Amino acid sequence: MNTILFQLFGALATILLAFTVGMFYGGIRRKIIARIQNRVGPPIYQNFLDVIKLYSKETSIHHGAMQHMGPVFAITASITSLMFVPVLNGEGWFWFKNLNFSGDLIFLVYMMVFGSLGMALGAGQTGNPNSAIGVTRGLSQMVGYEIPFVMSMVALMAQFHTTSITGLMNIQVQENTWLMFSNPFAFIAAVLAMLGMFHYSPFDIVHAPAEVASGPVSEFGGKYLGLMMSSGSIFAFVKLTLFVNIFMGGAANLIELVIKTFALYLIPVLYGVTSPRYRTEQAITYFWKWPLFFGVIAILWASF
Amino acid sequence: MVISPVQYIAIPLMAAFLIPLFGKLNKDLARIIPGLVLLYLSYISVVLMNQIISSNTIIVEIIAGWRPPWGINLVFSPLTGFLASMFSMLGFVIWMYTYNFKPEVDNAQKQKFYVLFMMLITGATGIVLTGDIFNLFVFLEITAISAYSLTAFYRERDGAEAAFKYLLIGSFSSTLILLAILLLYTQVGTLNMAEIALKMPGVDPFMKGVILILFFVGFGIESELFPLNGWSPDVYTQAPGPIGAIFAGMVVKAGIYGLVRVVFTLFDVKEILPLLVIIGMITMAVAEVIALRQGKLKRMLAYSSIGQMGLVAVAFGIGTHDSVFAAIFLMFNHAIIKGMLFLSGTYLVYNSTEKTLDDVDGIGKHLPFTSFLFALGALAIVGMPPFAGFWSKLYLLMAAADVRLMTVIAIILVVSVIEIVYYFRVIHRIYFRERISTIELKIPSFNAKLAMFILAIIIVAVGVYPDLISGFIERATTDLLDKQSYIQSVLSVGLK
Amino acid sequence: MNEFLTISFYGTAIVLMLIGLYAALAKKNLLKIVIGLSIIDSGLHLLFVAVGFISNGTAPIFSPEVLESAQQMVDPVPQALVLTAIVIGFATTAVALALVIRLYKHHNTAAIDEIKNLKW
Amino acid sequence: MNSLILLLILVFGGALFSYLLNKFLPILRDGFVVLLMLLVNYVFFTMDSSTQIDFEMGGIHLQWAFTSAAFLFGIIVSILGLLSIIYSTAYMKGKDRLGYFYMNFLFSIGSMLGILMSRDLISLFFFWEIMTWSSYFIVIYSGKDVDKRGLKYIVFSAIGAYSMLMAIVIIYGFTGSFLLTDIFDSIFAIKASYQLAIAILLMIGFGVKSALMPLHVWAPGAYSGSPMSFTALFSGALSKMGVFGFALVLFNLVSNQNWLVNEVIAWLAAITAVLATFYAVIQSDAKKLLAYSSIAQLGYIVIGLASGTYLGVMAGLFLAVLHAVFKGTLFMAVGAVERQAGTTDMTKVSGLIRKMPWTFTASLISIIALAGIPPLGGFVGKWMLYEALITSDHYYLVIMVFLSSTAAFLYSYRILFGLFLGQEEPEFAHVKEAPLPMLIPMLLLSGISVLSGTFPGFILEPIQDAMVVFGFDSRIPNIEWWQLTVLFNSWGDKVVLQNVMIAIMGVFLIALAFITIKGYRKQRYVTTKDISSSGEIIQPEDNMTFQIDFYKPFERAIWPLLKRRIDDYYTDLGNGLEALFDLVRRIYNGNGQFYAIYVMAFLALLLIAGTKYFGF
Repeated sequence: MNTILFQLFGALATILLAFTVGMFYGGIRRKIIARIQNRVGPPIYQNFLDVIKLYSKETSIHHGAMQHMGPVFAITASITSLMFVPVLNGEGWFWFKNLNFSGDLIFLVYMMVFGSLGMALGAGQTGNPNSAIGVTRGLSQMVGYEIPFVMSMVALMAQFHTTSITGLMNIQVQENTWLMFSNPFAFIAAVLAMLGMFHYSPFDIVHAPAEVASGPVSEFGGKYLGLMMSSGSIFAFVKLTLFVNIFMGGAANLIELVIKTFALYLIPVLYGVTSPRYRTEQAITYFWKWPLFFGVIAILWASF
Repeated sequence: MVISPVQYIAIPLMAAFLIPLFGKLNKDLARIIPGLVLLYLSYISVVLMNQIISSNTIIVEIIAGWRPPWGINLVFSPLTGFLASMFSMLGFVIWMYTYNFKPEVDNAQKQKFYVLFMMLITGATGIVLTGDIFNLFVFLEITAISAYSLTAFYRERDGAEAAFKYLLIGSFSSTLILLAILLLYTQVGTLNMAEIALKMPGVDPFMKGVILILFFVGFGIESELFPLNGWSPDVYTQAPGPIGAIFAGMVVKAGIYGLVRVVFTLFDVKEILPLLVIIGMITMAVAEVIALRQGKLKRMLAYSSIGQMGLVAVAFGIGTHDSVFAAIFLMFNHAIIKGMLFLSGTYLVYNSTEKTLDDVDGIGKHLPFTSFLFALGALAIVGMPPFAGFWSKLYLLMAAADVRLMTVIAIILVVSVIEIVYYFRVIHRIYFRERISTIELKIPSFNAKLAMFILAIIIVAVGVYPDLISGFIERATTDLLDKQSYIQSVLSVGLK
Repeated sequence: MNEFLTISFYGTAIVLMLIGLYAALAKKNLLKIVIGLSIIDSGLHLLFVAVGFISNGTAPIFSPEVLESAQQMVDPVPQALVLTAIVIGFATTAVALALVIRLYKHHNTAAIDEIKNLKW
Repeated sequence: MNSLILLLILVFGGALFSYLLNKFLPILRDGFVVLLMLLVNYVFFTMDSSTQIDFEMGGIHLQWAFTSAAFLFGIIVSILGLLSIIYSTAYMKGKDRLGYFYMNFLFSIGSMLGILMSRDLISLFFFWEIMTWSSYFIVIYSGKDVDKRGLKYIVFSAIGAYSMLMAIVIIYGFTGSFLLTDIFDSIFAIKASYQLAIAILLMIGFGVKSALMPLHVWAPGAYSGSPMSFTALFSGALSKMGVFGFALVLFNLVSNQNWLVNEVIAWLAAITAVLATFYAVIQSDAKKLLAYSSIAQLGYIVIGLASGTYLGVMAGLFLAVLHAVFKGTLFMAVGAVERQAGTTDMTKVSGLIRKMPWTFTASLISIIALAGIPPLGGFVGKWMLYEALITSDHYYLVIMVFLSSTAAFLYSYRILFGLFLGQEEPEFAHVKEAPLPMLIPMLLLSGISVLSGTFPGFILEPIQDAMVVFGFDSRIPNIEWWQLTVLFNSWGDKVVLQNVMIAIMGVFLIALAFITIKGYRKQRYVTTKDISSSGEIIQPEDNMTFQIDFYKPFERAIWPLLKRRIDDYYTDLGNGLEALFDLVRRIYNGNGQFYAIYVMAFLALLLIAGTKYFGF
């Protein structure tokens, strides 16, 4: 009984951490972009305000059960993924232990997809063509970036003969190295793939506000949008933590975690801030050129 | 009445000449007599087969009191007996089918038809049963002449053209065989097949080769081997439907029997066997390929028939016990299955003049029974289980694998794919196209249905339980390959 | 003399067969083809007789006088065969001619290369 | 009586009887076939596992036995058979030639059971051919474009079957036996070159049925063109016979000596999976989409088997079972849409979710299972497959599978969106939910999809038994591969499905409760025309459907891969052959004299050749 309670509280703590960090990162990003574009920009806690506002708004219409469940799927996916990602190294802090011995990297890769598909289904039922267009773009782009990403994952797994995240983290602790140095090509491929994962410019055709009215979420408002935003923030944290865990030696404490994740976060934020966005097929072919090449090299590196 | 193999020849021949006479008495009698004759022949087949199988002997019938090698003799052995029985029984089924076939044909014509029909059966059975090589030639000519005439039976078709082609090639066949017999006679001085076989080792190899080649080409024409088979597609197409069944079931079977008897018993020259395999393969490949591109139903069946004969030739050519077994099984299967295809196919294009495949579109709804049997026959002939054709093909492939003839297996199977394609195409047309042709359909009479149904039952029964027939075929195979016992039992007759 | 006779028998037979063959294979007219076939037959029949022929031989009838000189008897079998063969040849020719008539009525021509309704 | 024979007699006899019944008493037909299948299931599941029968037929020693492998695949056949028959009773209502349909349907079920029971190659081939023609007759049963579809199916089936037959007779030629047990003992004696030939021939034989590229071209047409009730069985069970053959004969028999064969097949299967998925993505007909998806899924299964590791084969077999379950459901669901809405063209039909909620639920579950998303069954199979491939060093194969699975999300979404989501068009306002006999099989099968995600042990248990038949002794690696809800790989990593399920369901239910309870009363349903569109008001007659060229950007990205289709090559080949055959026909030019010349030329040739080659 006690353990279950502990686990529940631990899970809640992790979610809170992820939510907060994710929200702040989002705010910081808005600020950075504003500065680059020579604007003042909103305060970095703006995202919190937005979410609170959204939750407090009343939602008066819906288009059916699937729309109702779409955001739920999204938040389920991000929180569940979070549960299976170790937040800190080793035994870490038991609050953040969660379920990370129950799943492995491949499970996580699939779990992360769950959310986008669920959200896409929700968006689908609204009947808004913009949503559907956004979804097709998002899914197509996903095929592009998942391949180099998985290649780098496979390279790591092959190199160290483990498929579990904790296994990879332990190796880094034991050998006192970061995997981004053990297999640099895998890291490059993964980071390039991450650019696509975040849907930031220039890969932001999915919810290009000017063309498709924010794409998938265009028909969502109020509590739905709030849930989606929360899910997005948690998900950003999940992705960053995962990368830190497997490439950058994990983190011994929260400060280290924040520093490392933030450093990593700057890459997708700053990459191509000023560049025009890629069309979907351009994005796909982008990912299937250099990232793919690095992926292949990474696997070769791993297998010899 | 004493039962003896000579009745196979005497009775139908006599019936052939008596039919016009009885026809004068009562016009139905001319139609009934052949049936009675064939029924009786089937009956004596059962009795005689039973006799030779149970006593494990061969019946050698001496004609006119001269014992072999001087007189003509008939040999009722497991092989010849099996074929003769098959001919009689198939003949009976086909008679049943012809009984009410084309009621509009006038009576005199019908009488002629049955006269020729009886002659054909006499000839084909005679070829198989005789133990004298010249006698074999005579029966071959009886068969051929009646076959020419039957091919041209319908005046309104192009029967005469087909018959003339058949006659032209057939004359070459008979000339070559006659020449071969003559040369053979100069070498061994006898016409009795057993004695020829006995004396054969002493013959000059050059002459032996020439004679064999003459026989090969002569009988090759009758058994539809490529490139000697120019006549056959036309003949199958133009002859009356049931006669097509007889050609497939008897005439060419008798031809290939002659070929095989000469090669295996008389000469026993193993060098010719690869030639038989090669020719068989070419025959099969060419025929099936053409059948694939045929737009006419009967012509397609004809080419398919040629292809099957090629397969039989391949099987004989491999020359092992197993392959000969497969060959005889194939002959049996082809006789009943192709027989049924011709019988049912005839009704599918009964009133059509062109007999194209378009005429069978959607006919399944209108002639369900006939269509069903045709489909069954098509499945059987391409070797689909659980029908008879499956086993013979399987045995052949097994025999070929035993002697490592992988190329042969490959070609047979490739050709089988082609076969499947064109037969299934017809089935598909029968059942799943809309009928657009306005040609009036002919519902088969009851006896025709019964005839087809009997064949279908045999096909399924043999397919589900091949042991039904494989015992006889096994005996026939042993009989064919055991030259010594053939010579001995023929020559020892009457020596007591 | 005897040899010459034998050779001339064989020679004639073979020449006849070749002539017939030529007619059957090269002539376009149906009748000529039938005649060619007949000539082949005749040649073959002659060959049969030639094979059985022994010069100065006697008829193959067993009688007391010839019993001791059975070697000198003409072989009776080919003669018997040739009789049968002639009958068969006759029948074939008859059928052939009947067919030619039918074909001529049907196609209004006797040229074999124009009678090609059935092909492929 | 031996229950094996009883089973076969039951099915085949029942098939004939159902035909006659349809002729004379059509009212009883539906009840009879359902009852018959229930009986078949009863006999099947009560059969003693040691049931075996040896007999001789036509001089060939045959053996049938109820092995654990037969049991595994038999589960698919009998249960899916029963459910699709139940489904048929409603789906086929009002169509003609039902006797014919049910007869061939039952023939295929019977022949599949026969294949599974066969312990010798002749019986295997015997039933294989019955399966081929009976399924062919259903493939051509209805639909448009039947000629081409049927022709493709039968040509490829025939090529496959005869390749198999050739391999069988070669094996027989060397070992002198058709019995699997004998062959396993003596196969090593065969020369290596012949072993390779056998492997290739068997690969073609089983590859055709399991739709391996480049032998797959029959599959899209055959799957999408048959009545959906049969396609459920066709794609679910019949194609698994190829998989069964691969597992039983090819990998077991030949390729354990020959790793190259395994590699080649695995790569072919991987290419199949990727390309078929891409084709599925660009389809606009739901049936075609599922057909291509089936091909891709069969690719995964074959990859698993070809990996040759314990985990890989287990993954393959698990996916085989699962694929039958979810693809069966999906074909049934699409069939339901076809029957209720009249079309499965996704550019026409849309927004059926509110009309057919249960069909949608079944489809949703099956799609999640298909996409391999946790916590449903598909994930279990995918996980095992990936782990097996990674731990056995097939890294690039993993990438191929991943590419295919990721692209599979695209069509997974497409089919749900295309049929059920999106704009609710007024022309489909009349559509009603499918009748119960169609719903029950779908929902039962979806239930299996759900359960197998958390408790795969129930399916892995018979698989483990069956693997002994396929040449894997479970005790030898001495590694625990699974518990009821836990999976392991050979590096000792694991996934605890129970925890996954608890986490997902926990979060899902809490979030759902939250979002539902919050402001529930004040929310109301609005139609899909009532959407934001930059301030313009959309009228009911405005067409806001986005369905045409759904994945155009993706299509443009992968276009170089799809430009030239294998189909085209086959078409060219076919046309070339036809032209050649027509040339051959010219031999018979109709002039009798020519034929006579052929004869004399042949004679002359033989006489000349005779002196040269035959030695006289």
